[in-house]
Amino acid sequence: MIDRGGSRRDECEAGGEDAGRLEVSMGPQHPSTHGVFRMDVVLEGETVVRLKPVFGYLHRNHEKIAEQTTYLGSMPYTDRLDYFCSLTSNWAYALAVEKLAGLAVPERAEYLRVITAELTRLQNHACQMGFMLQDLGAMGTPMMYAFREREKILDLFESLTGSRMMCNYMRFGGCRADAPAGWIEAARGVVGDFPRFLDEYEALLATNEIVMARTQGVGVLPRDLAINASASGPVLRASGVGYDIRKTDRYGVYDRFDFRVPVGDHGDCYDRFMLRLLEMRESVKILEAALEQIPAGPVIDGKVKLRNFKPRAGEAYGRIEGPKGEIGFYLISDGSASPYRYRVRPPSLINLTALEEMCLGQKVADVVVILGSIDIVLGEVDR
Amino acid sequence: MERLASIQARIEAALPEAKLALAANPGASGQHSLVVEAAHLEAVARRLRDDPELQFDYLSNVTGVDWLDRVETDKVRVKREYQGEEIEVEESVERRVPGYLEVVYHLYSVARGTGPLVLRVRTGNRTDRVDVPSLANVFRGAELQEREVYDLFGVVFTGHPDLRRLLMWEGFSGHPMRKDYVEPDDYEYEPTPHGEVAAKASRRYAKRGQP
Amino acid sequence: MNMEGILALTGWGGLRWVGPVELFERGPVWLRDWAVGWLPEGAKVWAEGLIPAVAVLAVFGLLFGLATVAERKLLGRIQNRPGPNRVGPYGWLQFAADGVKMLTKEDVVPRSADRVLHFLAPIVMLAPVALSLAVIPYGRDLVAADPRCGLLFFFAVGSAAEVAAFMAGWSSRNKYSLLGAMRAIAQMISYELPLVLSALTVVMMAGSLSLVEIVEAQSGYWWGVIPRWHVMTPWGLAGLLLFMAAAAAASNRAPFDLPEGESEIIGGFMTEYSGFKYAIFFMGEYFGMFAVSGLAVTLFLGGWQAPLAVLEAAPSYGWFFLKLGVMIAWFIWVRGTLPRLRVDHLLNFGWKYLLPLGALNLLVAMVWRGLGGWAFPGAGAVRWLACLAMIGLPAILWGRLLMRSRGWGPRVYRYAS
Amino acid sequence: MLRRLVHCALCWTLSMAGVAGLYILAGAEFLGLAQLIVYVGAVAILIVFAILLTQRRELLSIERLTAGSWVTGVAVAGLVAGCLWIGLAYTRGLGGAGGASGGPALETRELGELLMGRYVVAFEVAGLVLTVALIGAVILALPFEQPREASGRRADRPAAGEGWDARRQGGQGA
Repeated sequence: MIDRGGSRRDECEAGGEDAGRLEVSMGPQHPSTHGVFRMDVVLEGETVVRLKPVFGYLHRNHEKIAEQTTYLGSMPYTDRLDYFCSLTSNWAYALAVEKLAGLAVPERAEYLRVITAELTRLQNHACQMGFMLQDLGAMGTPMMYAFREREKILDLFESLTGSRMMCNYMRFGGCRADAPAGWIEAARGVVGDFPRFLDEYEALLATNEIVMARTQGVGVLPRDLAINASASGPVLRASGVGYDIRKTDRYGVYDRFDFRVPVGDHGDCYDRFMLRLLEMRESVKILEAALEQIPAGPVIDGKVKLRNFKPRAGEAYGRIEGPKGEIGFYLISDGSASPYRYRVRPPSLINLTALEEMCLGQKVADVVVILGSIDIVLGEVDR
Repeated sequence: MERLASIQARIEAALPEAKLALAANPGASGQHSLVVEAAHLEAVARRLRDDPELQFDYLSNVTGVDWLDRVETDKVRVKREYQGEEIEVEESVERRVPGYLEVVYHLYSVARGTGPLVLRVRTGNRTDRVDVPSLANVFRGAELQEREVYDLFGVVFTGHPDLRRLLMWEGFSGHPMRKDYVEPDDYEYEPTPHGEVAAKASRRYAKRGQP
Repeated sequence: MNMEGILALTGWGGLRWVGPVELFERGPVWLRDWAVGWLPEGAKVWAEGLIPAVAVLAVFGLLFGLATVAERKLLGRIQNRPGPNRVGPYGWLQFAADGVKMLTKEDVVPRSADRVLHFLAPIVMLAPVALSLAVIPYGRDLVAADPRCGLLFFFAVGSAAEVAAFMAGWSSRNKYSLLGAMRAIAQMISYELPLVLSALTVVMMAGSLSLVEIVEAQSGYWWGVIPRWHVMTPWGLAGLLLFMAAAAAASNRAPFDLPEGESEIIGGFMTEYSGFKYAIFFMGEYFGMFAVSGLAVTLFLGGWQAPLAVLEAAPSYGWFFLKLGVMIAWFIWVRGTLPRLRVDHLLNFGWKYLLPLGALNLLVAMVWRGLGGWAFPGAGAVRWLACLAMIGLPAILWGRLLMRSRGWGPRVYRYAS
Repeated sequence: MLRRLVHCALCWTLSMAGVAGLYILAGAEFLGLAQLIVYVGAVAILIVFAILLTQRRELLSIERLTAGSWVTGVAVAGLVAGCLWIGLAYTRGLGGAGGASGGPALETRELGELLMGRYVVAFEVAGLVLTVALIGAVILALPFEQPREASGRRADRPAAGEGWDARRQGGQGA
């Protein structure tokens, strides 16, 4: 378009770049790409006219590794997909295997799964909001507030699973261990305190003029495109689609809880930001009910032989509503001890499909905000 | 299965030339699938999306599966002459079943809350007839996932707007998720400027009188 | 030390008995005169210029170190963490460790950089800022230079910072640097205007461009208790707020730190700087913050004047630095609180909001002076409130209107059925 | 010699700062500082910007000077220096009379009163002319053509809110 010929050298000699266009490679060592992620951005002035995401810097072929190990062997690897939400990844994988092998889960384990998944959602959303504010240039303060809350939840995870981030807690047909004594009460305390943090966050940020100016009308993802581009999770719901797998699939025991699905009408960064806040409020409601109702009983089906686990031939796709969106596992079994095909449906990657549409015509400073509002973890994007 | 059959009937009624086949899933999940011929894939997908009764508007998951060439042994009874007399013996005959690459689509309906509908399409073989029409023009969500399948399995999606490798780097040869892929001893090795840098450094050290 | 005072050196080596109040107040001047008195006649004129320069640089150099630690500690408190607490007592010597680290780091210059400009840019950044510290009166008779156009001098030398930012960004041959330089220039040019305009109000009311005279114009008290600082008038209050907003932008401080914008363009024009040069940029930025804070104190907060008559016993420079500290704390607080603006918001804010309000503030100041003749009971309060409404209401309404015209505002969310 | 135009512009800035210094030494403090603000701060940056944003690449580097241009340059420089020297040498009281130490330096206040009193018409007309020039420059700088694709979406992709598929399929889908 404004290609005026001339060699690269001339351009350098002329001092600086083509005045019309500037090609900037954002990443992989950029402070706001949330990991080793690159975007080839073409700018006119500061306006983005082209953006190509480049993936694969963290690729380790997780799927190939899983196809070479046993079913149980890849459970710890799922922790490393989205290292912020290891428990939901665990659950999605366990759910797919349970579908594949036709296993039932004891009720207490279902409750524990709901509790850990919603706690994961709380800490993921809180951190996402903190990171997004960090991308907006808020000097770490919102992030530190979010991390303060996350610490409490990670402490809970630690006492339940023995690990803070790589929890590796779910098993096929249940959970690895029952909650230690006093854990439910501790969780109740954390959940009870959480709304205060949400109120504080909302009061400080939701009506902040700079936050509104920076996020409203920025990175709009229209409803049609959101569905068509397979966006999921808060990104999809911010675009006005009230689609929540917890409601449609009714997996686990989610049908026993009364919660609502907030929906945004604009599909911009502010909607995605606020939606996470509202979702956290609903999660708190689920958690309060689940911690109240949790029954006694075993946490794992004793008949499942985890050591030499060989489901019969067949295939299954299991998905759950992870904090970042629909995380699914597609498994094909050929009757042996390791899956013939193991596929992760990574919400972080697929939510990036429409990244270019969201960024075109915006300023370069908005790109990092849009990326932050999508909420990606590169461990999952690149697998 | 019944629901899938009715979907099949509905699509075949709308698109008479497209022949769908049911593929049963022997496992416990009960997720059976429809096998579509590659030539009609795009039309079928469009129909699935736009049909007011079906409205499978959400392509959740696209993935590839590599089915290797199989050798199946059939037992046949043949008559053989043995020591002058003709007897009937049982013999196993090896039959080579050609392998293929398969692309699996998981469709959901956001409008109706139904799903998953599993759609499968198969390539002609694993070597030269590996092209499948792209669904990126029907479902934008297929864009990155098809690139991934192309990258890791080598399925060529015709009509894809930007078919490049997704996860592996440009210039990488081979498709790592294929079952017969042999890993190189060292992924990391590639010609780097390191040799040049080292040579430069050694020149400099030589000047300073060091080895 | 007896109660009447102590033997002190006054003037050119003379000795006399003075009280402690006078000693602290006049001490720095006497010290200078005493030191100058030892020198031969030809060197005296040089020494009289150099001693204050060295003193200013030393004081602000130390303040720079302390301010970096204070900033980190205060940000830490804002963010629920302790901040630096290892080096020295309560971490207050952290700046020394940082300084040693900075100065011993490798100085990396990109291969394709324009070496000369790359080298000069930090100097061009720091030198004018340090110059602008010369005209600020730190205490009674405690000013390095008092030109007749002190305020103009301040802004004139400050304009070199734009050139420095451009030099740094262009010479680094880095796209992020270039973007940062463009942003820096656009921002500095846009915000110089509101900055000057809000200072102009003071000039108009004080009737002088000399900062010393501006401070003297603010001496005295209303009813003996309320200091006659400019900030105590409606136009002064509005002027201070406008000035601080523009000053934050002019000194690249949050939320206007776009030229550095570390989450967007890495480090802006400083991306390719390391080691000593980076330290100098950093120092220039802090000196700029001190300079505009000092100017704000001088213009609006009464400079070195004490807030109450009884407190005038404390040395005047003490009051100045106390107020300066408050200003710096304000900058740090804002930095810890607000997200960053976007470049087009920034320019809109400068041109569409600060500039009209600055012009309006001039008008308000005129009205204030015009209403000075009122003599009925309660006239002071009516005058005060009328002027405040004249600037305050447009500020609020215009801000609301600008926000609404973009469709920005709180939202209500629905829930899926 | 300096072949990069940016260097030249920066040198020009430097010489303007030098002129400002001369003004100040000559006692015209206000004029000197105004010179610094206007030329060093604003105009220099505008020039540098104009260079950066100019679409004509050939302007950006200057050909190496030939012998002829050297001669011309030196001659012009000498001429200017000579004129200055003659002017200075025949001015009475060079070396102190006009300096900051004394002499009839114009006070800032008087300058302002003159500009707003006796010469107010000229001052305002100059201001008006400059404003007109500014508006003219803005009009000239406005793009003539339709806004390029920079203004928003990629040409082959639909704008926000439109059906994604409809545009891409030429209207047959959705």
